[in-house]
Amino acid sequence: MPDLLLMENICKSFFGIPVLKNVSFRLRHGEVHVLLGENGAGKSTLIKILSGAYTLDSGKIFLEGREIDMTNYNPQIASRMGIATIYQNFHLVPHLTVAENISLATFPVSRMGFINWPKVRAFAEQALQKVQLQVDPNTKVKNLTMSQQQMLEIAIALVQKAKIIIMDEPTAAISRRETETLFQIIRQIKTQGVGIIYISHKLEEIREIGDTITILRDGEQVGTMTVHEVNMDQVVNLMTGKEIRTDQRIARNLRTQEIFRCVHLSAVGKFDDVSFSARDGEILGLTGLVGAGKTELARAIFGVDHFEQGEIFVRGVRVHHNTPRAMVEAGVGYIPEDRDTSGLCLNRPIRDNITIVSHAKSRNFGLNLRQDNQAAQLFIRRLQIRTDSLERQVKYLSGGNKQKVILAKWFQAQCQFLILDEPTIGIDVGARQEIYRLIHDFVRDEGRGVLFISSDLSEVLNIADRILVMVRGRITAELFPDGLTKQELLTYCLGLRNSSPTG
Amino acid sequence: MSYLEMQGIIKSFSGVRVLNEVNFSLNRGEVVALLGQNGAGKSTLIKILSGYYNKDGGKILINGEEVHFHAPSDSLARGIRVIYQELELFPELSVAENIFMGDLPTKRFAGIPIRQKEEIEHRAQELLELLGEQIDPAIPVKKLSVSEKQVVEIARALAKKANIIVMDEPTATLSQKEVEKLFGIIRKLREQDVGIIYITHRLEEVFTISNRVVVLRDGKNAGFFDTQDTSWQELVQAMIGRSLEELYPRRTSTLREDRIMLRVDNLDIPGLLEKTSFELHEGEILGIFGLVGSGINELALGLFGALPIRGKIEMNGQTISIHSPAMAKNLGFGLIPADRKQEGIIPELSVMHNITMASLNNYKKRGFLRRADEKTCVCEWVDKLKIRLHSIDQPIKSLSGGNQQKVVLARWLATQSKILIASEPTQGVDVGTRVDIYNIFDNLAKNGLGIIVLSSDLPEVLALSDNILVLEGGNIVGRFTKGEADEQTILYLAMGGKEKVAN
Amino acid sequence: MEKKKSRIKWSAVLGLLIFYVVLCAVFSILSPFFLTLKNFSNIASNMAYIGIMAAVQTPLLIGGVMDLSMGASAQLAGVLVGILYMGGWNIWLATLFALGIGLVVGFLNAMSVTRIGINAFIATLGMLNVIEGIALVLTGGLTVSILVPQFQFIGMGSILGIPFPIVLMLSFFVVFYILLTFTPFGRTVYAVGGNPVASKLCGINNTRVLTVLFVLSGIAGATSGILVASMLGAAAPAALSGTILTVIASVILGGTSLSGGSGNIWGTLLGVLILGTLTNGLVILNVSSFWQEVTQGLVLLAAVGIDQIRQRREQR
Amino acid sequence: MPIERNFFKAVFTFITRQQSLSMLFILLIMWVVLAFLSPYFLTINNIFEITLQSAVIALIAAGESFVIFSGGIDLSVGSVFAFSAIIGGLGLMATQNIFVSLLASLGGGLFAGFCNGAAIVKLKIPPFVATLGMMGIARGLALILSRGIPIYGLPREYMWIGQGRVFGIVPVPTIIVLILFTVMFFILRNTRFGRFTYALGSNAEATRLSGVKIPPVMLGIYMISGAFAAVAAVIESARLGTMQPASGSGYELLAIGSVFIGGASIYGGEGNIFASLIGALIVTTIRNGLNILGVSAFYQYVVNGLIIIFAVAADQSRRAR
Repeated sequence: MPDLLLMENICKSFFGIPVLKNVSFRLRHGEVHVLLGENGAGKSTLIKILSGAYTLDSGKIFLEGREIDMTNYNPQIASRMGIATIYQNFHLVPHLTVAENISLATFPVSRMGFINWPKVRAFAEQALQKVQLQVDPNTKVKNLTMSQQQMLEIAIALVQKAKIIIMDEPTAAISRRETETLFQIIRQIKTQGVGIIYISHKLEEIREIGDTITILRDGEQVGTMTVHEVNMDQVVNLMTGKEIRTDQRIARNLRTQEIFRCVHLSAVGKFDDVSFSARDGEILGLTGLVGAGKTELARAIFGVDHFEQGEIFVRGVRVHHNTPRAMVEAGVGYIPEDRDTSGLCLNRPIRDNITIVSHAKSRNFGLNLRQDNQAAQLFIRRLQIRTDSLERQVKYLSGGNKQKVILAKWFQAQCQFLILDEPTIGIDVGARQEIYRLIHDFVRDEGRGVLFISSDLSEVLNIADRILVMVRGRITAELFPDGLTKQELLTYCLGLRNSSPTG
Repeated sequence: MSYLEMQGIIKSFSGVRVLNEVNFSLNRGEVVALLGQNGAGKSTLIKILSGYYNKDGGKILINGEEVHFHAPSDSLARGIRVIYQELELFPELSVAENIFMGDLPTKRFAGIPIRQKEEIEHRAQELLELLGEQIDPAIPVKKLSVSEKQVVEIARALAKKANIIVMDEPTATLSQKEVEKLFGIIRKLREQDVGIIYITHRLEEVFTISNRVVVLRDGKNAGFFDTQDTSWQELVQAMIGRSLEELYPRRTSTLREDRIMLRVDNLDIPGLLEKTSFELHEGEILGIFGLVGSGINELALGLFGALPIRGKIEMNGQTISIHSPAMAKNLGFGLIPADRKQEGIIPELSVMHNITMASLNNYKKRGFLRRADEKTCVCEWVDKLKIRLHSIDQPIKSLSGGNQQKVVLARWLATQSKILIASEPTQGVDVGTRVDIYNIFDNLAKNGLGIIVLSSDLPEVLALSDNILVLEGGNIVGRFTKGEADEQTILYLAMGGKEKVAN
Repeated sequence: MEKKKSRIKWSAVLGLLIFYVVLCAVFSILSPFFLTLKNFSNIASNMAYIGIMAAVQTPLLIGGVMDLSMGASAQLAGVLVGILYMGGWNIWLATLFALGIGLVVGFLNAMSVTRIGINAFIATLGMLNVIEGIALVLTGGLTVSILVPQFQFIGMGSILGIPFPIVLMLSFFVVFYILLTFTPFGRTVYAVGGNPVASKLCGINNTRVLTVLFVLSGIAGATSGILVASMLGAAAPAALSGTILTVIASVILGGTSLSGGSGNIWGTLLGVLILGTLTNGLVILNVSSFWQEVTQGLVLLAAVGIDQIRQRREQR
Repeated sequence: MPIERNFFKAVFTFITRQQSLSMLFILLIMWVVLAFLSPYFLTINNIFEITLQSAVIALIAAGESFVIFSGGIDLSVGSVFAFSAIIGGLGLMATQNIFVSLLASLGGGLFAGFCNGAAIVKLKIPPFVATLGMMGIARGLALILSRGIPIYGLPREYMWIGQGRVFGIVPVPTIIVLILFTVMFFILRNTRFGRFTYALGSNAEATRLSGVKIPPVMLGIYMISGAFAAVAAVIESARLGTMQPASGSGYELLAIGSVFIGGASIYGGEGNIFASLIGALIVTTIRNGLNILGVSAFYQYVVNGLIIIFAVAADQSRRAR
């Protein structure tokens, strides 16, 4: 008997950035296959390809041994072929009844063209029984609890004769007890030969319900194993990738051309005689204790505050006016430490925030709303900003997504040198990884560089190609992260040691 | 017997000992580096040596003979010369005039007769040549570079027949090349049989130039070393009192098992926190660890009445209800909020007003504030917590982050809080102050306060707490006593893992 | 550092004082009638009702809020006294009632700001319309005369030779100075304006502080309305509608920040006096009264503009 | 029946989701109620009368909308209104040419707006204070230039702007309002200037750090505000046949009230210019309705005030949800 589903060598990139690299995935009948990975690892992209929301670049998909023709593949075809997706936010019509929702796709119609209500009802009862959901088919869906709605979705999938059910974090919104019920159902539908792709972060659940695990990291498949043969410790390691640091450094392609240079910058009481240069393709780390003058330096470079002496060159051309405006025109971007107070227009739509820099640079009077929308859409997808609409006001986004919007705004304006001041402060661990990845992707393109400012020593050690240490307003050391320990770096930050900085 | 001997020097400011039986010695022709963190007492020691401060106890011997310095002039007369960071030169006068400033007869002060001028210029030239410097003694000092000014200061010291020269961070404003030149001069001075006390932060310099090292810490001697026989690790350990691996202080207090101060039973904050229960004993530091977004912040705010809570709270055996911060305050709670800028300080107001903001009623008499009482109390706390400031009337926004945090801490100590809730107490605080805060916590616990530290800094929680709770997704997922907690398990739980990691 | 900071605070008041002295000097050179005790007591008496309102507006602005309805409360209070007296009430009872209404207005403002959470500017803007309307409705838009000798004392009488309006105004300033500087309440006002979240987490009851301020503001508004009614012997329903902007202008002129958290009540007094003296001096010089508005506007702009430039320079 | 309740609830949530919609709803309810109360209200003539009466406030509110969307406030519009009327009047007296007069009015408004903008951008004076100062200056200048005497004797062509009717029924001011609001709507929505106006109101620092040149935007905003005050002044002068130096006092509060009734946020960054039009219509309808019902016109202040408070309170509670 052929496998229920086989996805082979799936590749997918968005705008030249690969998000899935040769991923293969196999699902057997009656198997719960867990898809694991940090945010941005490519899980959802893989799922969306399977459900027809995205097209793939290359690779093959076989359903029960038959290759699916991917040229015209779309969500309708996917659902007709028996691939059902149960998303975190349910795709139910809240104002309709349970029965109506169940029959929504295939409303049974009498010969006269009227809806056959008894049949709808019978159909519904049959479906509800499959998931042992005891609700009145005439209740409105919006009156159901979260878990009931979820069960209902599963029921709908089952009556539509789904062979594969994809569950995207199904337990995120329901209580522990409801989770138990869900697991019971899952076990039951497994016996009917349905394959389940289960996405979750909760290792505990995976133990309980999963049969097989596939782990994705940075779009690559880093392991597939059965649940009882793995050690959860190992899973965590694979997911977070302890080697992520070396990965990043190997992947990066340092070019020799200088992209940014500042010479003898001084501002009384803030920093003194700061000179450094950054190369094309480089992530230049700047660290130091709180109060060492890092933020002041960044603000002065970008022209937010004034400095008394010194010169700034971008790609060898001196920037004469020390204002944010001039820096933006020269291709420099700045992401301030306090996102909400100086990085974002909180009650403006995401779209306006993403496109503001390119509008600032443009000289037209009017603007083309459609182009704006397209540009915003592109970056929302590319940076995987989690939002339901590009009109959503930024204040409703999470910290990580807000930071992505700021990144998007500079990416969109094709900024070449980006100054990031504590870009991951107040951002949770998962989103942090995504931000690192985005920064990493940014410098991969020719002609771009990053100044990464952070007080978090391990962060700097992980991401930077070269580290400048600032102590009381002066750059006292230039270090390379290879072989450097956190302790050593700390001694530099405390000003206990210094090494001669570059001019 | 050395040329200069300082024995058992004691100095207190408003009851706080800043120097505690410090010994120091110096021979002629020797460079002794005086090393210590900010606030270790270096500058106080120097100011006693130079006669600016009177010592409270101890002896100063020069050439075996006890001396008493009542004013700077006494010290100068003994050939002790201090070269401060801010140079004390007269910019309009010539180099030669500056060098011989004190020796110029007063009548020549306004217009110097030409022959005299030539004479002093000649003598100045000789002195400068002795130091290997080419500076025209006739030009005004304001035309010199910083390092040249320093040379003039040194020449002035030599002209005064100084036997001991104290250099207070002489390289702070110099470039690498100028530093080398300075070292050359210091070597020459050594040949002239001058004893040099060299104050610095930089270990590299210590190894280059000094013969011996004296380390101060918290106003006490922390070590005497011969430069040849020591390593920088050893010096660092002496300076910060612990090896770099453990920046955290050892707890000296223990909780009292029998005295439960606070019992929290099934605390709920709808949507944010579920069924949280714990106990706090007298003298206990309870650490609550959680990642960003785990609910630690909300727990802190909820306990302090700033978020609506449900559940039972008992304090000293009596059931209490907390509906507002004002109520919490009256019950003896104090809160150090996580977001210092937004929730902690009132930026425009003075340090004093910020400290007394929560305890205004303590200084009230017939409805009016007794500002003298207020001031006394503030000064007391400023000294006790070693808050570094110029004046208690200075606006709090001009302090460093660490000192601002101490002010917030002082605010609650001034209200005589019994239970201190500290949310991320060391976020954005520099290393030195961090250690101070830990020590303060330890001291408070010793005095019977109950302290709840909610933090996302795991080493901090591990080092500080008697008991540790782990919070994840609004639930307590782990409880540990000090001994049984290990970093890996806690982190694993905090990230949503459910079972103990193997190994 | 610390010295520099306190210098900034005082230099604002000092600058105003110097400006005021220069202003007086110029006017006394230009006109012999200006520099007389009588004239100065005139200036102060005429500005007394503005001063009273400004004295309370200052802590409001320090507390981070603003009361635009003050002038309207004044108007309503004057009208109420007149109408009630005509309706046969005892004049003092009527006065007391008017003060009570001021209190109620203040309380309503406080409720909509603290309980509903409406921005103070809008809440009091709405209230301004409401009470102005009520005053117009009550009188039908006509002026009510109140000619009662003992009532006239408030506006015309004097204590120890000092006109009563001046006494009243100065006592407001002194009381609020003491309140702001020497009482816990005053301290909390600065905290609430400086950082409301932090002050709440200090255990300060922000709602109560603002409520007290608004109630005081309503009472002060009513007081100055009664004062004006007594001075004129009549109350007109639209007489005081524009005064609120003069009040706010004099507070800002005195160096109180619009963003809350800092301010000085003596600066406000100087601001009131400067605006009053300017008007008086121009009248004495026979300059068209039309110029008064222009000069007042220019003085306000100049004062705040110079202050801004100075602050920016200090920051460098 | 539960279904019906649900239906109303759904409609209610839909309407209350957007303040501008709920205000439109309130306006319609007002009209319906007034139509029941008085047979005169819902006549074509009276409806046009309302649009005519609201034109002046609506235009000032349009300019004020720009300022409030950008996070500022313009208290000077009432005085600038009188100032530009008088400038126009003087121009007319001097040349007897209507176009010169119109240009003079517009120039006066633009100039006042420019001064406001310059004071805010260059001297960094907060908008509240800058326009408070301008309020006194513009009023004083209007009085000085006219010597306090109203200007009479406008030519019939000029009066047509305020009194004329297209097709014999649609008042000219109504048409002007519709055209200008549409233009401004597109400027806010489809130009960089409009985008920056909102961005400035939402977060000026972030906007500056995005490389936007703030001074020209700021100047533009306040000049638009001044220009609209001038246009409103022309229409009122033309309607009344006179230019008065004391006119327009208190209009700033009516206009600001209209914008807030329309649902703009006091902190800037949000708002719809047509919502301000609805706000102005509500304010005018109250006055017109009270007139028709024979109630003292003074009540309109009370109702106005209450509407401002309730509109913002409703907005507040919605945001809190």
